[in-house]
Amino acid sequence: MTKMKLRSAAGSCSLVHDIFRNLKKDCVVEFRSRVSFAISMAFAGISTIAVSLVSGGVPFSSLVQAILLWLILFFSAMNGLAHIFTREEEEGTSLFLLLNSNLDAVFLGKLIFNIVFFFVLQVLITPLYLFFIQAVPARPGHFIAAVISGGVAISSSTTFLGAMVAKAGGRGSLFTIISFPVLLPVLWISIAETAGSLQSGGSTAVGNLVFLLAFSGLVVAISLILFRAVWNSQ
Amino acid sequence: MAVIPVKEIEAKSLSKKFGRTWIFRDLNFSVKTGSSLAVVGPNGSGKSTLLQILAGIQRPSLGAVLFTADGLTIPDHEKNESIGFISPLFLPYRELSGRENLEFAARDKAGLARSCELLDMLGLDRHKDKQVKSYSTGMIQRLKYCIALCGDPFFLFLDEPGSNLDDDGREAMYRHLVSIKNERVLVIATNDQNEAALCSRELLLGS
Amino acid sequence: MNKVIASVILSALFFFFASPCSVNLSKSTVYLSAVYAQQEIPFDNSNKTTVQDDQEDQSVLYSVMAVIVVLWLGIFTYMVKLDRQVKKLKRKL
Amino acid sequence: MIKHIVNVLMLLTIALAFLWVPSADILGHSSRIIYFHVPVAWVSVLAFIVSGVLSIIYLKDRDGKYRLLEERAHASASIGLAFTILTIISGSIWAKISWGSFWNWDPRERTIVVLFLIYIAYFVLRSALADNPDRRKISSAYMIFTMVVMPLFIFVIPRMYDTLHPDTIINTQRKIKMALEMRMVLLLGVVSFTLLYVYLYKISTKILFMKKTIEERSDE
Repeated sequence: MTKMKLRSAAGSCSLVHDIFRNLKKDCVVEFRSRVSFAISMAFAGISTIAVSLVSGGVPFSSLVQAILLWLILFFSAMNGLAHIFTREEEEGTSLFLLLNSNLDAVFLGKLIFNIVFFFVLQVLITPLYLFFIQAVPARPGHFIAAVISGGVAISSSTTFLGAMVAKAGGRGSLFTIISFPVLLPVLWISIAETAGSLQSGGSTAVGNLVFLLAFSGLVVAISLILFRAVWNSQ
Repeated sequence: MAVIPVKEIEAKSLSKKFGRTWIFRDLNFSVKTGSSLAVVGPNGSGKSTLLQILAGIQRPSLGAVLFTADGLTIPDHEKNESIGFISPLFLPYRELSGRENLEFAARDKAGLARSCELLDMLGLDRHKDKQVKSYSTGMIQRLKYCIALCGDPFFLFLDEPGSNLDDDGREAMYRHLVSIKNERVLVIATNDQNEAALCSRELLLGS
Repeated sequence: MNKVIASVILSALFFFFASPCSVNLSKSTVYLSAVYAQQEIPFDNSNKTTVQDDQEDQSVLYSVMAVIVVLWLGIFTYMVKLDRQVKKLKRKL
Repeated sequence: MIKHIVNVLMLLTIALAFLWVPSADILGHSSRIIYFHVPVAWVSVLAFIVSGVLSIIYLKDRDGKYRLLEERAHASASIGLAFTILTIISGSIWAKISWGSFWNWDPRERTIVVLFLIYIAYFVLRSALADNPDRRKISSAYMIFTMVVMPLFIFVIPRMYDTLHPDTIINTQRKIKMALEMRMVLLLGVVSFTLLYVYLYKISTKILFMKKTIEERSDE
């Protein structure tokens, strides 16, 4: 009995080609239907402004600043990062995707899209946040490194979970419920690092940053292995 | 290719059940190059499911599907590239235009050129660069036909290809199908009699 | 099946209520009689015979026991849930 | 057979924990909780590992050599959830006794809460997938995903916030310096609770197989 091998294009060079094909398609589709992009950005912006409005300019400690920043980023991620997969299920194009490119290319294309999307979101939100809480990080380099590595960790682990949520009917809250336990340590570490960078004393704990990137690497590896089980129909 | 290899798809005691009810059991048939099979039967008899299993999208509960070229089993990635599939569940991207959908589906330039040509033949040349959002269902069906054929597939699994097409669209599609079916393996699932008449053999499901 | 659960839990609970009244007593017979002796307040200090933990506060022991009883009640309810499922299915079989 | 071993061992643990073992120097009698609290925590982690391994086997063997693997992983997960809840409750009561506050987020409590959240997420996902034919594959994929990510937490959490958070009174390593007897009784406790887990697991599997036979019988 021939083992029912799943759909995979030949050779690695065409894998890269496949990934770009998927990435280009995703970018064009997301760019054309800018609704979801706008909603995520608006959500992040509004929660930033809400935080500073509610706090009324009262200065809080660097730890609290870091906590609030990462909560805003976490919930904006929960709002926007599953869309790339749930759109495929909602519009019924997942079968088209399944037939035309191999699963790894599909996943990697969407992973890159999510990382870039979240990076853009961070680039827009973090300065706004710093402006609103009038905080200037003591060590900007460390601060930026912490924010970026935390963002990469969040977006790379939630991509795979987005695929699961898409198959499960794509209700937003389900995405938050299943990705929170996985992201908890990422949030702890990013908050600790960002707080460290906001304060004047303290040193850059490179170990934490390395952990965040190693975490993303591990999570991407696991997701690639398990993606077959999730995305391929029964 | 001067000599066309005899490719064949063979279903061995295929059976499928959803939850606890058996959709079909112990289907055994094989379709060689040049011959074609029409899968007919009442609604809900598992025609679409059978086609998805043949196309490798779904896994059968029991039995297997063998793809052979001159008796040798075709490796999977090669097999995946040589399958064309149409089904009501299969939708192109609405934000992309007809041509962009084909660009995504075609693996190489030649495939893209061939399918654009086919698109013009089916009367979609004026709408090629408009977003699929603005297409009618008939136009989407023609685009789906071009997408299925853009990789020059050897195995064609068409689930109600002629659905919501108007007369000349249907007529153009059938004419093209007849012209290409003798060097390909063709399986059509349909309720429409003259579509079934295109094929040399018939398989009744859900009896 | 359910008589097994009952036996495990009962014996466990029995040991609980007996043991805290006389920690570190070597012979079990002595504390068994101690248990029967106090009818109205099972845990008063009067029967404390061990020297080693006289300054030990009795309340700590109760809370230790409380924790373990909570554990056991949790396990017991889970077992009863399983047991009821088994019974329901047995009837159907 | 396991029933009897479990009964005997459990009674032995209770007896020894109360009658024979010397109380720890700092904690006094409240240290006796260790012989029950730690095994329960261990069982909740064990149940998590077992359901992860079962999910891996389920995904590997696509031609269905074993039956009801994913359901067994689900059953093991429900036992794990029950024990995690018990660990949290007994842990917080113990914390109340020895540290005066019900919950102060020391590293072990965080690990257990993360495990608890993972169980909740697993069950929510599994119920959300109710009518999806790929339900079993997706929920086992989630279980494997979290099982691989979980060990990272255990290394990460103790190092967390140490720069900004005062350390708790007793040291945060899992094992307090323990005399030989204490370690033996703890081991006995772990063994008896593991056997209790195996016993519960066997019952749940029996239930699953019974349900299956009833289902099949009602089909014909």
